[in-house]
Amino acid sequence: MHSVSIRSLDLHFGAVKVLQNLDLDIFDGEFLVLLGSSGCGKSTLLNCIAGLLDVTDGQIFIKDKNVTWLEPNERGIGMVFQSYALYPQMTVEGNLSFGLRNARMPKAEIAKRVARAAEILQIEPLLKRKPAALSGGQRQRVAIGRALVRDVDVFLFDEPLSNLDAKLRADLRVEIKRLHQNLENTMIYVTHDQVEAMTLADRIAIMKGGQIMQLASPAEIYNRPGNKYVADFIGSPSMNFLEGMLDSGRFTTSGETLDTTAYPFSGSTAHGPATMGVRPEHVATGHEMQSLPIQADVSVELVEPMGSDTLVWTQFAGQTFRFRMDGQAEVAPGDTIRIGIDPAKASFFDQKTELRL
Amino acid sequence: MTSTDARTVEAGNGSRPPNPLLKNLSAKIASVPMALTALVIFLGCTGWTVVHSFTSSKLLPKLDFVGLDQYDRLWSTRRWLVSIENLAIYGICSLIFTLVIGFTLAALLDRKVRFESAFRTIYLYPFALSFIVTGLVWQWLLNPELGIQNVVRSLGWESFSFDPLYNPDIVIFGILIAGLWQGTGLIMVIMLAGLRGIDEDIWKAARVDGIPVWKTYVLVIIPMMRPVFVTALVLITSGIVKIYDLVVAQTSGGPGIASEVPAKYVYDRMFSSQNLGQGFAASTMMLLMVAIILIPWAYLEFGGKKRG
Amino acid sequence: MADVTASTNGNGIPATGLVEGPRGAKPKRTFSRGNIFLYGTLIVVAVYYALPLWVMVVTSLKGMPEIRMGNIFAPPVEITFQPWVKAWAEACTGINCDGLSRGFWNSVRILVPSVVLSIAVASVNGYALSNWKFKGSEVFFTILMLGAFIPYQVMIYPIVILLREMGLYGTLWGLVLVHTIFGMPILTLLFRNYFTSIPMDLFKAARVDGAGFWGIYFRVMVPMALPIFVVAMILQVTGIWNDFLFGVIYTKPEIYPMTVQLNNIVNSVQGVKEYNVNMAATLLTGLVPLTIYFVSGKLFVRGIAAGAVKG
Amino acid sequence: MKPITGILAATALASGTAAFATDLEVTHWWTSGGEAAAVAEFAKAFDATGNQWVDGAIAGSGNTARPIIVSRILGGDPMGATQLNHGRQAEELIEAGLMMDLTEIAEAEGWKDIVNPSTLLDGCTVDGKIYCAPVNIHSWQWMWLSNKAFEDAGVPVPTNWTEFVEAAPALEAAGKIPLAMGQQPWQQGGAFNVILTAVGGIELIDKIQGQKDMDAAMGPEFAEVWTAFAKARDMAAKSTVQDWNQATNLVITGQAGGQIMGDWAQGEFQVAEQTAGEDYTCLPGLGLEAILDTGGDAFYFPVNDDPEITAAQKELAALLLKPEVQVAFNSKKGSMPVRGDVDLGTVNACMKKGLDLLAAGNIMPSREQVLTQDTINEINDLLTEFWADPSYSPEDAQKAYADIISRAE
Repeated sequence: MHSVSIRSLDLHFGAVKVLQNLDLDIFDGEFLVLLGSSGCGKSTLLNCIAGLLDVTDGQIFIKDKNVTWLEPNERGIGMVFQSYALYPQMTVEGNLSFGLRNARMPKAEIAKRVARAAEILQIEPLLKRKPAALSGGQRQRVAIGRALVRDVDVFLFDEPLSNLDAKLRADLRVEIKRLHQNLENTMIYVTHDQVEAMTLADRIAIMKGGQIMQLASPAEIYNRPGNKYVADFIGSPSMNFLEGMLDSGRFTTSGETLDTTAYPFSGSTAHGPATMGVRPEHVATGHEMQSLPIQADVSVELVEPMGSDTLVWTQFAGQTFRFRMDGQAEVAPGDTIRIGIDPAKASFFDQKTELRL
Repeated sequence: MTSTDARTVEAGNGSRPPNPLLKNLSAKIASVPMALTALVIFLGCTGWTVVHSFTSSKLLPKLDFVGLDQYDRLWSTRRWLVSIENLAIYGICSLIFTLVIGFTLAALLDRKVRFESAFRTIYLYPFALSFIVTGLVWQWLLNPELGIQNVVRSLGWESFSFDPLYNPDIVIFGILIAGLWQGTGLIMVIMLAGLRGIDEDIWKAARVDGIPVWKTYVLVIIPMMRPVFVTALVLITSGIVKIYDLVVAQTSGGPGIASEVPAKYVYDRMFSSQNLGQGFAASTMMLLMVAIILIPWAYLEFGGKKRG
Repeated sequence: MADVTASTNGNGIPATGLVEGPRGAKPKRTFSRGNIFLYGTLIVVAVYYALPLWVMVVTSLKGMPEIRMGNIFAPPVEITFQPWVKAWAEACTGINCDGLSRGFWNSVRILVPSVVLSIAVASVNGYALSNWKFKGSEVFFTILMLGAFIPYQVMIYPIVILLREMGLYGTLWGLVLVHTIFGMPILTLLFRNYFTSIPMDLFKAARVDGAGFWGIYFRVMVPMALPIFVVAMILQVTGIWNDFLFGVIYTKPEIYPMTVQLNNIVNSVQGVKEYNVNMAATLLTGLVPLTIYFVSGKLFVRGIAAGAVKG
Repeated sequence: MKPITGILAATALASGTAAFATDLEVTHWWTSGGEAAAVAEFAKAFDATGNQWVDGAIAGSGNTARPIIVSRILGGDPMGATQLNHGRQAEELIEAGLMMDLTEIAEAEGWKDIVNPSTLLDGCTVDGKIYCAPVNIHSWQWMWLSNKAFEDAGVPVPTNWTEFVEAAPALEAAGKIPLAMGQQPWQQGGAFNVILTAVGGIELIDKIQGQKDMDAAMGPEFAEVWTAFAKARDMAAKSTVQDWNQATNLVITGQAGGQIMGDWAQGEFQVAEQTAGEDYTCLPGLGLEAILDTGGDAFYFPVNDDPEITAAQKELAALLLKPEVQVAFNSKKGSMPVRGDVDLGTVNACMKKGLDLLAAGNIMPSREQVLTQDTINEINDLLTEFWADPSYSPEDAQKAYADIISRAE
């Protein structure tokens, strides 16, 4: 059963087409992350679901009910914003109960719900305070609580952690995940941070130019990116790309010819110009390398030690190539290292369509 | 995915887009006063006046068109020409002096002086006073038998003469003195805010480079304050065209017609001479003047932004 | 002038009239040439600005004989409050000799509804323009902004006709309406800019919480905009109190505001000009805005500057 | 001023018992000392009828007050009655049907027979109907001289303009301002008309202003008038006061030799308790052309829907011309009554001169009757500019004047 369904959604701002013919089905209880760089339309899509933007064409269903033209509060959603959006002149309690008071809910019921939300989020001691007297993390909890008290099926998160510092962000991320596990309701979460996306999502929808590039589980997206954009977007440091020709199990790039027989091509045969993508962490050195079908000697140009591991910059087949080594490895510019690549873990894309081969 | 049709059926009012006219209905209702003001007053009344400036309306407005007759008469009337000349002199001087004095005072105050707030308070308080009050005060101060001239003479300098309000050649400067007294404080405050908004590092960089303070102001700070100057400029000019109360209180246009201004011409023709057509023609010319000042500015401001 | 910034004595203790913090190694004299020039200029200019107020105050406290004899800058030899009493309660416009007090109360009666109404309308406008844009709203706004630059003279007569048709001509409410209309461009801009600066998320959150147009305005926006309301209030109080043109055109003698009455009292002479009474009357008229200015200094500056600074 | 308020208050109490006590707002611009005292007479008489006079004095000259009055009538908020100079000022208002037709009352009261000169009523008549009630006759054609000033200067008090001009150097030598003049345009405008009448003669003024004869306007006779006015400008160079009564005050106190001003200036002399012939001397027509222009004030009654107010308006209109009211008002105002059959009692020497001229029929129409306010204002602007700028030559000014006349309606 679908919790949220979006049917051929279009949104235009004048001549600018922000969303184009977009379809998306979100399952009940699913945690879906909309991921993309700024301007890709992910927040716009979320705002459409919330009813904060009027769509140009298409339909939106929440719990099988067509809500395309309903007011935000009639849709059965709760929303958490990047800037917290707490009402500064109201206490935490006031903030939590504002929506319920607008809905003219009996006082007792309001009190019950506020108490429950405060308990879940452990913000009971803060109830009488004003937002100005709260820390960033506390404010975001209150903002989540505001969605919680509404007792709705769908939670919408609009980059809720972007304004927090790195440590808090990691903490709150875990909390949101725990919340999802406990509440089991549908959550749609917009972010540009791939770590958040990978850690939280059941499925990730990667967006670009108002369209969904790939909708899949985090593992699938990481391991089998559907196109070059997704491959480039996911992973840090990002994937190495080698331009070349693919011809009957061989990939030729700048004089090097690589054996690709181990790669599971989706089509029967793949010929023609292609791009090979290799994640820096999938490049092996040392004895692991020896069993791999592709091997080469590269000269180290630059070393970036990052503690847990070290990023090494080299040239491979005349193109910039990075790979990851153990943090304890001792390498210096000028060293020559022999590397190995497993074609099974690599990705191949058609140079023209940029789709996965 | 399974049964879109069924969904549509049970969806109810959410599936149909509301009438676009009724959308944001409260907002539209709430905007009625604004819309009425914009359309009826600013567009309607202005258009009405412009149309009637081509008629021979006397005491009562009537649509008896006489072409450009009113404008002919307007531009052959001494008093109007004097008014325009006065406005030009007052305008240019007021613009230059207000900017220079305003900026200089702001720059001086920005040198981290002691009692800054006391100085600022003194410089700005005249702005709280109306033009009527300003005009009356300066009428007395510039009165030769009572004011500054009298005081200086009583100190022994018998030949001292300072009676701008009684000399047709310089009366407009007498009004300028009062106008500057009233208005420079505001420009100073705006300039001061502009100066405070400039990054301290600019000053540090200039000092490291060994640029003298005055040169830093001229070459670095003033160019950086362009938006502030534009604001000040628009503010001063729109005030200049409206000048009326000050003249009424200070000189009533005298001596003779030496300190008449366009706004007063309009008022007198409309209400005292009972020649509405003439008043409308004069006010239409005022509108044209504003447009001449405003259009290049708007072009620079907004045309520039689009390019950028 | 460079001397002025780097003025501190060697041990880092700020010298008289100087800045704190070490700025240079070289000790500076307190009365450096630059300093004398700086403070000299500031004080001379301050005298120019302060003098008229001083003259008004001292003259209003003198008797007529003293004014005729002495110089206008000298403090009164014998202080008398009679001119103030006369200006307030006895000065004549025509055969009505109840002084400025009538004008004062008229001004108050004009001021209160004008300020309330103009701010109410403009704040709703600003709110609608920043959060509830609809087709055409920007067009209205643009016209409104252009309207701020149209000389009043162009519109005064047609407004006479409009007010007549509405039966409001010569009434207090007619003038209130005029003040509301002409205060609208700047106030709307002020509020629009302020409401635009409030994060859009807050507005969205309130909508998700089920608040409508008025609900969000009254329960979310207004409480957040209190500072800007104060600023707008200062702007309007000073502006309306000091108005002369509209007061003279759209009202009749019984409800003339104080500025118009002041001009009448001062410029209609019966016998000798009583300068002390006139000065007292002038001061009385300036008292309300001056009080606001001296009491709420910073906010006043903000208000005036906000009215000045465009979007 | 206090007593007036007192009277008003007292009558307000008294009128509480009257059957039809209607408040009637009356606007006027009589605000100087003598004028205000005269208005109080109207108020007293009207209040005695059981109605109540609500005073709507508007400070300043007619030029300030008139727009307010007119725009209130146009603005749909008419007063009960209002002062206006009869003449062309109200023409359009009457044509627009905004003024009450007083013909009925005029006939009942027999105004046609009693109003003298009858031209006064002509000024109120449009299409055979009477729309205003003239209340007094005011003439601009006066010059007021300070006997003390001439005594101080050691010259005899002049008997006409020519002598006055000759005496000017002596006055100046004695530290006096020969001619007092306020700085408001209407004062120069009025004074010029007086000089035009006196120096140019009655025919010239009729040709120029009445017939708009361009030859006369450009002719040598008119040039002489301008020379005389330029002379007046020189004599008044040191007079820097603004208001007419301040200028009159200069004459009263002997600081100035004389002033060209309408007969309302007489009120100021009375307030200052000066005696005509003893302390001051008056010269009608500048002693050259003994004639009076019969301008003056009239009351108009804007149309009102309220029948009670209409009744009160009619009552007031009739009252204004009653003999006793005319006497009381005009004595205080220093103006002449509009009916020849009343006796002001002991009138001073100046008033006597005026009444004699009136009785002899030496009269001419006032500027307000001949020219529109628009033209008058334009002329005033020209004259005040000429007055304030000594370098403005009489020749140029004559041309500018002729120009305005050529455009006048």
